[in-house]
Amino acid sequence: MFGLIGAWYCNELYYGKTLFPQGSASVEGEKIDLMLLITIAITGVVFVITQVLLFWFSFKYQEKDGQKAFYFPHNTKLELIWTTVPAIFLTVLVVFGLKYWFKITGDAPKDSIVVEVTGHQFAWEFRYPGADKVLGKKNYKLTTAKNNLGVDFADPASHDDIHINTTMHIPVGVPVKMVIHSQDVIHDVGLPHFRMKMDAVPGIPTTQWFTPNITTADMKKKTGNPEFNFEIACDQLCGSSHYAMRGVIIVETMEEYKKWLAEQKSSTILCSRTRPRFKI
Amino acid sequence: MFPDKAPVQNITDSTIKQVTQVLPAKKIKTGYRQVPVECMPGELKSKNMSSVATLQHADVHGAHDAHHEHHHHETFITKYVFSQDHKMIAKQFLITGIIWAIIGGLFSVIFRLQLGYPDSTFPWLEDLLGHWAAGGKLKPEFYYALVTMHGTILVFFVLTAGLSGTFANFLIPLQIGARDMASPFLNMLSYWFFFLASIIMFSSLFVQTGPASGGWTIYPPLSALGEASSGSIIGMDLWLVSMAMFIISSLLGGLNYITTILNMRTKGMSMTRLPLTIWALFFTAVLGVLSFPVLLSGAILLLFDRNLGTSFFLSDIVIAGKILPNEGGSAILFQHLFWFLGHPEVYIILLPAMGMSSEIISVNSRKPIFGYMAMVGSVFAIAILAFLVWAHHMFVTGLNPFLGSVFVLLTLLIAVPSAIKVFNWLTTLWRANIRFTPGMLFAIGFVSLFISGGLTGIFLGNSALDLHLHDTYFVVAHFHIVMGVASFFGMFAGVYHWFPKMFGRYLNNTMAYIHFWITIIGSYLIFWPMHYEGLAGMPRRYYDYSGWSSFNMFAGLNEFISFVSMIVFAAQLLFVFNFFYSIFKGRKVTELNPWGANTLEWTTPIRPGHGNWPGEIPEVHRGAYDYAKDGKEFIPQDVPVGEDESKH
Amino acid sequence: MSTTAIPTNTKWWNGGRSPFNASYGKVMMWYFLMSDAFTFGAFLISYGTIRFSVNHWADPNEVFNAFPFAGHANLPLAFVSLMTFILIFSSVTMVLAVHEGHKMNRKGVEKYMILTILGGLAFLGCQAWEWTHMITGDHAVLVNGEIEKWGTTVTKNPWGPHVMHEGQMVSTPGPIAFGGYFFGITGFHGFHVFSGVIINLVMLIKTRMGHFDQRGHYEMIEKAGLYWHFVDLVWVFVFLCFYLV
Amino acid sequence: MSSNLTSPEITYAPEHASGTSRIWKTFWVLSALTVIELGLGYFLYWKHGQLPYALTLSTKLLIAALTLAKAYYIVSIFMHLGDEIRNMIMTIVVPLMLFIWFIAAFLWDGNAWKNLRNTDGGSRPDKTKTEQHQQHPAVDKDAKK
Repeated sequence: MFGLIGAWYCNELYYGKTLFPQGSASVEGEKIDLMLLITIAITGVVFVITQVLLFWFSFKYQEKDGQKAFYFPHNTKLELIWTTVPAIFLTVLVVFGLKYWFKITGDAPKDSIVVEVTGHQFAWEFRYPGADKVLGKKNYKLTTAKNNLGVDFADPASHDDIHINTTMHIPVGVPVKMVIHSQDVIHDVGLPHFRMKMDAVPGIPTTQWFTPNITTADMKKKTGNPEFNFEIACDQLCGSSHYAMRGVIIVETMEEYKKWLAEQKSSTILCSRTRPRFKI
Repeated sequence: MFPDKAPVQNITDSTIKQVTQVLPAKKIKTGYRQVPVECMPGELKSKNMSSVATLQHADVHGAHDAHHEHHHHETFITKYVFSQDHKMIAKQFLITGIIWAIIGGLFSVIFRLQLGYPDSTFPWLEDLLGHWAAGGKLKPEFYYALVTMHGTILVFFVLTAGLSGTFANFLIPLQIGARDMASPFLNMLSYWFFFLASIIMFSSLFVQTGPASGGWTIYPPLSALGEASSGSIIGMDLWLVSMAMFIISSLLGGLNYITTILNMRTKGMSMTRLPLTIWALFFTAVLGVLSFPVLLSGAILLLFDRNLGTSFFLSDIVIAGKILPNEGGSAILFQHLFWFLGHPEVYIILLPAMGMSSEIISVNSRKPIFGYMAMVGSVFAIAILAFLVWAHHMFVTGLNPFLGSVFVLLTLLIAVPSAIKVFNWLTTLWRANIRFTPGMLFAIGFVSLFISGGLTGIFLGNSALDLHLHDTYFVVAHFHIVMGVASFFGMFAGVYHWFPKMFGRYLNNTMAYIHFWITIIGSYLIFWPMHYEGLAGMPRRYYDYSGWSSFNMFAGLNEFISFVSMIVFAAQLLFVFNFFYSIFKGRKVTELNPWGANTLEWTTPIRPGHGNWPGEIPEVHRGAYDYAKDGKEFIPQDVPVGEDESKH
Repeated sequence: MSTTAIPTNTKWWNGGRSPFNASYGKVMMWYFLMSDAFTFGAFLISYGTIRFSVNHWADPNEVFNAFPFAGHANLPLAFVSLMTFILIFSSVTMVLAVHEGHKMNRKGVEKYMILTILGGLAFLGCQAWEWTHMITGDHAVLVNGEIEKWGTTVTKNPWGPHVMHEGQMVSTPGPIAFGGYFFGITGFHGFHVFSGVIINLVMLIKTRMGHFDQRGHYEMIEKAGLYWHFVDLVWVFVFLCFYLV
Repeated sequence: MSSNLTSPEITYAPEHASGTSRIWKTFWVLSALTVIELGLGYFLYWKHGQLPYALTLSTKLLIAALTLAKAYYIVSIFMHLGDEIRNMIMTIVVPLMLFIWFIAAFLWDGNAWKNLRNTDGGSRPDKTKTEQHQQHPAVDKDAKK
């Protein structure tokens, strides 16, 4: 009983801080929120029933003089009931879960914007494909102090690519597809506001897409916090400064995004040598 | 009570010595040593050849004919140090486990200090940890080392070795009616390999560059490259070598447990009459024997990657400005290998607690466990499913979505046998006559925690939700409740329940009740709020959250959690005090069967000697849960079935 | 050994006896082998996984085509077939030793144990030669536009795809993981063969000293035999994974 | 109890076959299977690059099946598992079924990594599918220099 009151109190106190009241900042995240609520409802009911029964039985059937335990070794009907009922509820959850899972991990829509995200100890870098909409090839063996992503400038597609540190700009309402790389250890692009997450693995590119549905500016108004920013948190232990591996996402309107993109310089200018030499 | 109950006897080692010294009197020319019944001392004379055979069997394993004398002149060394008696080995595992638990718990208190009070300094930390806490503030490197060691120590050294090492060793021979383990010698080796692993792991705490700090899951490349983290230099090699020793220990133990349960049961102890504890320990051992080798393979490959320049787990890496030549390996492959062990491992931790709680709940409810066969079946189902679901720890590693969906399906299937178990426990309590011994309290606490932690597993097993919740505090809360605290509750229940059998004394009840209430309330206060942090997406394994606008609103909550964790830790020290105090000063046990339980261990003398039963091993005539049957309070397993006894 | 002597309606699981009619030692050996099968399984499955994750893999017929004293003759699969037959043959002698043990024939056990040990040593010798040959070999590889001479090691793999270079086909570097897995897995198998030889030597000595005659049975030989056959069994799969496909 | 039991848990003395003919028969079966495997291996070697993919794959699967047959003979006859009672056979064979999912899931994911690498996380078309010679990406880079 005390436990339940405690749980309810706790809920009052912290619900406000869980990001739920803010709503999800992505279209896909809203579905995850919905599923989360359904799961919480189902498990919540089970939780209350079983815990109440557990403590009630413990209280009611304490040892008393003259009380005799009831010999009740098994009952097939009862056992079948509580095998099938959970199985049915779980099937419902699995069906919902997998429907969203396939949608979210499926191919990104054709019109999505591609951004390459690269993690290394302990920062995030981003690369936009530029006007040709194709990312230039990379080869980690070409990495130098200046060309720190190891872009292969022999590939013409790389010449108009745009390379940005720490802060990623994306437009609202358009699917964004991230191609995720890591240069050293496993990192993880954690997007708590968008309800998304994907590991960055050295040697195996991964991918994740989502559709932001609210701009940073609107979110500042909604939360009443002028300092608000969407953050990228590294969610996979990656070394001593893991806790400080922070990236920022600025969601803006399409016009703002296009304007911002036009102001950025392409990678060729950033890199003085086009063919760095490297030996194995 | 029952007429054929053995009277309280003062039979201990001396009687056994007497018995066994007679055995080699006849020199055998061919075949296994056959001991004619005539040469047994009078009280042991028996027409029951099988139990005589099993009796001599026990010491045959320990020593051959020629070494027989040596075996039974026990010195301090052979009795307490290199003991081959399963009960002594169990106590060795338990005490080593308790020492590790104190160390591992202390680590968590230290890093909770950093999390709860990120802006404060604690000068005494510098005295304790030296340069790792210069100026009284923990360094991030050491914070991660503490987190890693906390996980490793508690998962492997406390809740695997300390839990199933203790209770499998102690209970298997006693409850199935065997003189000892199938191979007492390998059993002893199992403990000493564990001891060796402990020494190596402990020594890694003191190396210059610090112990392993890549998390207890030691994902490469972080754990493979010294450049990536100072904990991945010598500390990681020591971690891997220590784990290899640990795996050997757990294999030797597990093989012994399985063989003993299969081959050494006393007459009449069919598999369906085994106490649930034994079933749980049996499947625990099966899980260990089949999954630990896979971790061994992973650890060997990782050692090669670290020291020989191979590319099993490394590919396309630029680190500290250096381009590594490794290509074609896969960092995710290690995670597959790790979790092929790692997932069964959580059941290796949990199943013994389940088994012991079932047993204790039934004994103290004075009622048969509800649905014995369903309980066995669900443990079996859990054990099989445990092998099939490992990749649900890897939903966000770029796992193929279709492969992922199979894992979702298999994972959520586990909820069905778990639900069966929960409902069966509840029904066992229904219309019972419950005695609130400390063991019973902890067993009920186990059920409560198992429900709470199990339900959150449904969230995490569903891959779409895992996208949001993976690697957040939700996960931390989930597994701490369900496999950490719940297993600890099972372990405490077991210790409180079987302490009289282990040491012939009771633990102090007042201290036990204080221990219980602080621990259960404290555990909920620590881990319940963590779910909220997790729902907010707050990542685990962060040294400091103050720089994050998304997570810094939980600073007050973190302080609260840290504060409670210190209280709970103090309560555990109370238990440790109670434990060691009661070994020497506790109230003495004066009756053979203090809990009125049915299982065979209570038919031995109060302090059984080497060989467990001074006379012949009792024959078993019924299942372990005939409580409240036919108006009798309880009917021990060795009581023959009466003529007018009802079938059920 | 036939089991006709055993009544069919025995209640095997009722306790007081082994449900398998086998001693604890033999049961334990079987379960140990099962757990060891998972160690080897994990190695071989890792190897398969990595092989599935790259576009090109070394062609075994090209890598393993040498034979001792045959110079540069191209003899794919020949040497490894010899190794396979050596191991199968030593398995046969082992099972014959077990057979003699059942008949309590000490001389027979000794004879076949010696043959088994010789087979094991011959296999280890072959493996040593093969390793040396691979590590010290020099194969022309096109690296960064220049021809280099490489042996096969855990960090170098000269067995990549072929390209045309100055009018002739040359190899390019292949996936590095090949060497690691080859030396890792055959090495681990070789380690098992080696420990098997040691176990068999101990058994031979114990047989000579008459321990088993005193004990009245040769079950230890049977257990050592289980281990030895397991080593052969693993080789069957190593042979499949590295040399045949 | 008969006197030649090796251990007290054994309640019936196993009868041992007297002849060695079965052992030698197994030896010849194993040798024959190995020779067939080698033959198929040489078939793949001589026809290298000329066979359709499906035929190469099915030959390899056939070799794998032959290997399983060899394993069966070794375990069943040399290791005498076939002579043990059914209980024991089942406890050994059933856990090995775990290997099915173990192998399937691992290889499945390995293949998924290949696709991710070849398409750079799905951001470019997979060239290896159209090229005649499948090449390792690392080699691909080197060859171009």
